[in-house]
Amino acid sequence: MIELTIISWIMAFLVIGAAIYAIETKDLISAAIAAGVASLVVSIMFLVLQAPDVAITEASIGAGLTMAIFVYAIGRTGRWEE
Amino acid sequence: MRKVVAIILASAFFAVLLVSFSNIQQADYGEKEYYYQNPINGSYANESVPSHYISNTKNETGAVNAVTAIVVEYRGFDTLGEVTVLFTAATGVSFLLYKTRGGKKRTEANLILKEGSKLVLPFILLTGAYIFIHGHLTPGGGFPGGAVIASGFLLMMLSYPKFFMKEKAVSVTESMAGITFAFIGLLGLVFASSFLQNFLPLGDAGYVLSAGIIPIIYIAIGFKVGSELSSIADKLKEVQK
Amino acid sequence: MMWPEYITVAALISIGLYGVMAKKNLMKIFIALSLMETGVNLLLITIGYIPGGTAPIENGNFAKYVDPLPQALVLTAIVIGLSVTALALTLLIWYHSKTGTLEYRRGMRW
Amino acid sequence: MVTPVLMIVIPLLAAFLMPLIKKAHRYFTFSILLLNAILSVLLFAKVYNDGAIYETIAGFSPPVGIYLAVDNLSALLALIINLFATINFVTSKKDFKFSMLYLLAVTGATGIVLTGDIFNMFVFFEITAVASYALVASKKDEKAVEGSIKYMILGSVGSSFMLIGIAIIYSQLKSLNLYDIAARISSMDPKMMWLSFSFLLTGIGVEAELFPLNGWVPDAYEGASSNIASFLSFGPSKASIYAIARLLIIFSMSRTYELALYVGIATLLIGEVAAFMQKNEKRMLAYSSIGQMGLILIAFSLIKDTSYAIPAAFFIIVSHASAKSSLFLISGKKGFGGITSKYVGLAGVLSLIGMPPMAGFWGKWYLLMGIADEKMWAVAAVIIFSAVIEAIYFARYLHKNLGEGESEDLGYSIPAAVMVSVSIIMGILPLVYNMAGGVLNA
Repeated sequence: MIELTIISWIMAFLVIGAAIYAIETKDLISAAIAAGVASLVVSIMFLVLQAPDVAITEASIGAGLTMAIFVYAIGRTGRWEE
Repeated sequence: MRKVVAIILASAFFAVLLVSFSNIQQADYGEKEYYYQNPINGSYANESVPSHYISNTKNETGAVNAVTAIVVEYRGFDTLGEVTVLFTAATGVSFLLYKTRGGKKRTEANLILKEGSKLVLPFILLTGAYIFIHGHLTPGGGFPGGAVIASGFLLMMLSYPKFFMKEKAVSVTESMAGITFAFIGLLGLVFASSFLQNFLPLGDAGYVLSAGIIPIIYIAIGFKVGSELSSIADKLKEVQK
Repeated sequence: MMWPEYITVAALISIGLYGVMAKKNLMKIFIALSLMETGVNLLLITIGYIPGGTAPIENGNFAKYVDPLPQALVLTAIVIGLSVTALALTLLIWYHSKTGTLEYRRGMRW
Repeated sequence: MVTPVLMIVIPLLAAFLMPLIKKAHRYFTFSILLLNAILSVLLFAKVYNDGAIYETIAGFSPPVGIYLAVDNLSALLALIINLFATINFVTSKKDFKFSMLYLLAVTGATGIVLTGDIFNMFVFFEITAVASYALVASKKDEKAVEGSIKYMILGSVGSSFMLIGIAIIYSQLKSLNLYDIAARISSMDPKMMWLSFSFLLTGIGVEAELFPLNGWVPDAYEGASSNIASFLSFGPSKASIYAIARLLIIFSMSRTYELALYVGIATLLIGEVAAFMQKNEKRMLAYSSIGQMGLILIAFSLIKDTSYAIPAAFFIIVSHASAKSSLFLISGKKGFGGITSKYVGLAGVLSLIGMPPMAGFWGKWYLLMGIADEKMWAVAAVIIFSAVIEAIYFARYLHKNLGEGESEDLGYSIPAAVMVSVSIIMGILPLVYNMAGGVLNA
């Protein structure tokens, strides 16, 4: 079980790091992609937590489509903060 | 100044959340303290809500996947509401972005991407359909299936800048799927005793043609979600002025 | 105790809240909100997890299953989150095409 | 056969059908709303005679499945929401997508009032909220979109908080049914109970315009077109304050009632003082709405102490829903130009201040009676103080508008007159009822 715990910690730090990067970067496209990465890693966490239905949904809707529409919208507005 | 206050507040919130989560026990849901009380007649049951789902899914709904059984049968009303939220959002998006479509030029994608996506599209659509048809047997179901279908169209939008969803076809699909869902619910009210109740034979659990109304509803949801997500992506795509 | 998951949840929610409070760019605020929603979804799934349980799909041999109800709730919550995000982005595109900016102006504060 | 689920499913089905029958959409929507109002009258009659209705959905007994729980007050609120929605819809002039969104928003508000399951309530909250965001922005100018974005940011934070509250309750009780939760809430760790209550109050408080979560209110009301501002003041806000009342009954601790009382007093004072300082008319009406929501919350927070609380809350809800919505409806034009809008303005203001032949009078009367029973003189002083402020700024409002104004738009002022008449009828009925020797108990 110790391997799984280590993997969980690694994923937790990945998610938190991606989230902080998404908030702090000035480039909105990278921010959207970082948020998508956080979402994707969370979907792997769902898989580890024995929720395959949710993992599939989160990976396709939460990470994929949300990121896509964010990128579209940023393309239509402006890429840089401030 | 604003940032400092925000950091302090957010860290305080972080601490509160952690302290409260440390009180949550990862307890087995079958324990006695979770036994529910029937709100209509006030009698106590000798099981908790989740253990009812685990032990009765197969013989009450005919589905193998308990999550699907909950999403479509036990809490089907939530799902109807959820589909409605997505429908509302899709309506709102097309209502507000009605006149912004125009012809801003974009660079054409290269040949391999164009031909490749044409080749791949049917397989993506087929995969999506497979996912939502087998929702009661395997992980998946209407929502991811619909999202896969939408991602197929998204690929087409990426490789062909002039590719647009046919607005009429999309809106007819989403309306028909929504009507199917609500209408099957009403049939439950007519043929059985309450809204969304199953009125079809359950069949043998484990086969595609089983579980009563679950596959029908999931197919409707798949079509609805697929058409709505692709229309949202289509409307938000980069074309303006 | 499932510390990695709970810490992730708390961090995602408070980072999202920080973004909403501190950032001035509207697009950034909605990115923060979507992070917050992800955190809440993870919270629900973690609550339903039982150590040693398997996914709630009947597989013949009698085993301990994790709680299926939170998973059903999260399926609903994910789709709702996407709907709100889509509508929000529409409004932002609209706002940008009128004013040419996504930053708060004087009238947009509270 | 009247079953409450029809009041939710028929409008949903109609909204799904709308893209296929684009042409007659206004008549269609109107008739569906009217049908819903009639259904809610029948439902109220049935509940009044036979007691509360519990309708299971999908045929599974409640905590396992979802159910609708309808008692007197929720049937009445469903009636108020659907009746006013029907009258208000007459003023809509937009295309079929607007009708769809309007129908969906009304359905969501009805669902919040009728459902007996906390997660189902969340889903209906989202339906109303998403539809309202789009409706506020439907005027398609800068202010409207700005107000809608603000509403959306706070609303999304609120819905996340509500979901956290639900998750905490679920982790302790493994149940989502409101009555099951109420029955077993005492077995919950008090710390966790407080946490979940405060998360839920914060989440719903955004929609219910409570202090300090109401930053969106003035902007959204100012930006939205007048019939949508009117809709916001009788639809989502009333449904969500009722949801808070249900929460208070579930948690049922004296400390939670106290917290609600303080929040209510703060909301009342802040709203009325801000309305007093305001120059812009629509913003003034919006802040005054906040004040009235505080008043309703105060009434609900006394629910355990005094039997006057429910009638008081009911009459304030009726008075505010009819009077404020009609005032918003005629706020599109400057001044009260014609006789109809003069009538609307006068009657609406009288009802909001709480003058005798109006529903608002009975609301404040029962509220003060209840407070006097409990000897909470400080609260009574606050309410009277706020009523005085209210009277001053509404006098200013009337003085400014009763003179000459733009010629009125009868398409708006006649529905407004019908709405405000409800307040007068509800004001006279208890008078007749009391004279006949009946005692009012809701």
